[in-house]
Amino acid sequence: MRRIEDYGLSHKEYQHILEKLAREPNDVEIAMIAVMWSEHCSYKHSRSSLRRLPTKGPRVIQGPGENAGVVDIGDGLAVVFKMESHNHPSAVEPFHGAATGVGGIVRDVLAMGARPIALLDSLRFGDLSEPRVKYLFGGVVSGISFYGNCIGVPTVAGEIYFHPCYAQNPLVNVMCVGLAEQRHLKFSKAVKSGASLLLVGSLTGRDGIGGASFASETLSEESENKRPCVQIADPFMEKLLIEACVEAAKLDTVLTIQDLGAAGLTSACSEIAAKAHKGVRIDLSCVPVREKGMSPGEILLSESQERMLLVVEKGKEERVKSIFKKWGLRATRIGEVTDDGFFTALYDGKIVAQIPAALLTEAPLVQLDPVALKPVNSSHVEIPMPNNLEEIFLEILASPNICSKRYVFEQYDHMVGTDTVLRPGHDAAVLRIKGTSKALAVTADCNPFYCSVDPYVGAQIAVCEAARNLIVTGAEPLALTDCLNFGDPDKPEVAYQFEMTIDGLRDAATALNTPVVSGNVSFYNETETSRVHPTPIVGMVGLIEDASRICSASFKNPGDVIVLLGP
Amino acid sequence: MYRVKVQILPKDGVFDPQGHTVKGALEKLGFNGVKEVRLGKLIEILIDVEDESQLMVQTKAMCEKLLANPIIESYQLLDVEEVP
Amino acid sequence: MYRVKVQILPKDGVFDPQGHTVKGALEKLGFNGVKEVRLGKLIEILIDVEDESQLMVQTKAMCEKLLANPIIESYQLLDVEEVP
Amino acid sequence: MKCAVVVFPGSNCDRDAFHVLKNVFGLDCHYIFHEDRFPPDEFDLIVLPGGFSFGDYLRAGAIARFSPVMESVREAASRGRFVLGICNGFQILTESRLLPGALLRNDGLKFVCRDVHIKVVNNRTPFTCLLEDGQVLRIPIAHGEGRYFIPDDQLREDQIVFQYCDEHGNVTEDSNPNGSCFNIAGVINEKGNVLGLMPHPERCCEEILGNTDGRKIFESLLSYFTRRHDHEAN
Ligand SMILES: Nc1ncnc2c1ncn2[C@@H]1O[C@H](COP(=O)(O)OP(=O)(O)O)[C@@H](O)[C@H]1O
Repeated sequence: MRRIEDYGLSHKEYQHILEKLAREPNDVEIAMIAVMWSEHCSYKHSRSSLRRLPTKGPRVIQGPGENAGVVDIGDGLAVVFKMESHNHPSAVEPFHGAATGVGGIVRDVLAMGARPIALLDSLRFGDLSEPRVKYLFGGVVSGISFYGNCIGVPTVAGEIYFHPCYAQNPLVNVMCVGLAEQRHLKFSKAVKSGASLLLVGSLTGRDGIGGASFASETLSEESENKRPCVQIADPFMEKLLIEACVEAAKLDTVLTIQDLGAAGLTSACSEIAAKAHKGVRIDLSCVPVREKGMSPGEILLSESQERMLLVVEKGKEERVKSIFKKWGLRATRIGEVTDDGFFTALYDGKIVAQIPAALLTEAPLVQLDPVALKPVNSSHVEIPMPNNLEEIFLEILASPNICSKRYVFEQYDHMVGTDTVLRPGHDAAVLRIKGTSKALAVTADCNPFYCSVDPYVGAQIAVCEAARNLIVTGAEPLALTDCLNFGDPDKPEVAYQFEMTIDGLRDAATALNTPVVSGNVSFYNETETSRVHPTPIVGMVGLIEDASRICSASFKNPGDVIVLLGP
Repeated sequence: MYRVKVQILPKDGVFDPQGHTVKGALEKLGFNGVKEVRLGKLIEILIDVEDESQLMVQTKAMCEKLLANPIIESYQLLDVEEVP
Repeated sequence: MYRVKVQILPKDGVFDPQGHTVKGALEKLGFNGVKEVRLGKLIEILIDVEDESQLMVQTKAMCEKLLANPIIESYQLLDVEEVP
Repeated sequence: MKCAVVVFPGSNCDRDAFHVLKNVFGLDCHYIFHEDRFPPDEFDLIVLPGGFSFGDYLRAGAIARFSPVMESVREAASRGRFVLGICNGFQILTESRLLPGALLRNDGLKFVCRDVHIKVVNNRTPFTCLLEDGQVLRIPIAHGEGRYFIPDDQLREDQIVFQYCDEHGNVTEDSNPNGSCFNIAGVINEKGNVLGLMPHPERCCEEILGNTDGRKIFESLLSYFTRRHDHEAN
């Protein structure tokens, strides 16, 4: 047997498992628990801090806790959105790493019963003059372009920032926005005992086994050898999944939808069960596999992309299956919801794992141990008046951080869907909503330089910048999602940056009345020699009630008065 | 001068959605015997080197440095032909 | 069962920007002898047919129907291997 | 004018084309799934929309060409119904040999999404009859494989309908976004009822999107159709 540490579990955690299980876990069970208790799946370092964020508001239909946040925009419609990172996979294989990142966040929005209508990407790289950085940058942008364009979801906005701290730790954060009729929204709580679990989409292969634990480690030479972790993106399959899921979500007999991301079936099934206070019983022999000879553990933990799990009322499977068949997709009944609270997996008629679902989803929390950093005195910086202003002006304009990002966003189809009223190049992108008079404004922002100087204020600035970018289009900011990118949380200074960032987000979001409805945390963005600046990307969505009054950024007429607002 | 052909294919175990889709299309067209299709690149290089051993060294280096992505692809020399 | 490899290359006269770019990149990396690079597809097919003549007929048909577009591409069988 | 928009697996501008035909022009519009067939005279206009049919795997349009619906499209085209292929639809039409030539990877090797200018070089087609020869339209493109290629002598000059140009109508190398030969952006079949073009007219038919140049192509077709219809009725 492998040792406990090989699974990334601490002895304390193992004791906890023994206590709850009242027996030794078998090999399959311990592997399942280990992956579910990885930072990536369990949020064990961040969960208690995240509770400080404001998550409620009159328009909030669903805050954090489901696949994506949901906000009421009137007319029986809801906007669904979330942001997620795919930093580690992109550092190893930038093209497919970034592409599969797009796929994952799209499926999160899809799982709520929404049609994905827009993507945003926030990217961080090192200095572009380094060949490796250039390779990562090129690969990530073409990966996003490849995937987003093919699935027909426009990539309408984003941001890019270059700084040496990201040289070995590029950040690839993608946000997806979806639109749903409220009556078609899907929530885990709707799950009933006896309902069937249908696995849909791609075949299950050996790819990506252990990806979640990989994302929960510091990058090293060894990561380069984590070959099986690299997954190949199949956007064509995803496009079919989108159409089939959007159609299936209209059926009341589809009780809930869950995407298969990190930790694959293990995570999807245990989350459905735990959130609904139910159990699940699945037969792994039914799972259609891509490779011969896959073990039960491999099937349970495979992170093969482009798969979803649907919970369907018992006896109503055929109608759902026919939708998937129409789109050329498999839909296989692999088990059912039970009353016993256990995650039970069978293979060849034998039980191979049986664990309380809640044990899988509730890893023991890890206490952060923050140590305050010495504040940077930024109030008295003397900046001498240069005498070559013109030169400096041109230099600033030419710097990769300031220059036009056309090179990037012209590789993204930002118009498909024919809703993009304000395209990339504006402060926020604006999408009209066909059949209504409304429009949505979306943006993603963060200035990591401010955050490195003062994480508390920097986080507030990110929220305010996002809100300003929405307001100038004529939108009312509704709510936000975030993706918090940090180093190793066991390092006291990182823990401090994280805690201060949460406080900053809390205070700004509260003040602006923009609750946090979803988000993602990415730790371990560091190597032995470098660590990223605290980088809390804020994605925000705003509502424009009257789409005929959208305001674009350009100057309109000669003679118009220019006013500078602000302190 | 030599003309050398290099094949680049997805590594064993790496999913190949293109190949998968092409297989489906061939089956629909009635090619029933098709068991698997894998899609990769073929790179034909015309190169001026002294001799075949130099050729091998250089081609290998090109594959490892640029032509193949070692994380997901494997490469193979297919064919060498001396040309005037 | 056979494993057959098909090469598909851009026809002469069809500009191959990818090959062109790869050549440039190889030169930048110091591979000075590179005179020309052409980039095409390699398709590896595992197929169950009775004998080699059947294999040839089928492979040719696959290429002409689907795998290659005769306006821009030429195809060639590269390699046949019988597998158990 | 009764219209159909074909939906292939991976089409992603099908809903956009449908929206324009139905909601902007108020036409009777239907979706046709790739596995379905239809009677040859059922529709007056059949649109093959943009997107990535079958993922654009192997070659753009190569697999979609064999969809059952394409037999009906071919039949309808041979009977003079209008067929409009936009972007991926254009690629499918060339792969099907309903239009001459082929579309290759952009010479810049990147996907390009932006507005371009195109010039009408043949206004004696049903799709351009309300436009002037030389008239410049601003229309978005969004493609990775739009480089039009045609072997010498395989295209009559009047089959070229649109050419990429600058905003003043000059056909220059700089205004060619993908390396197409002769800056070709759109071609028509010899009979004059099947048009393929890489730019997306359906993306610029509404004021709110800031550009209505695309309307002129649909309006031309409508007007041609109505005139022909009236003519036949008399
Ligand atoms: N990675 C990206 N993807 C899509 N759009 C981007 C990306 N980076 C920047 N943009 C777009 O380019 C424009 C300018 O971006 P940025 O330089 O960050 O502007 P600002 O600093 O004024 O917010 C914005 O409209 C933004 O949405």
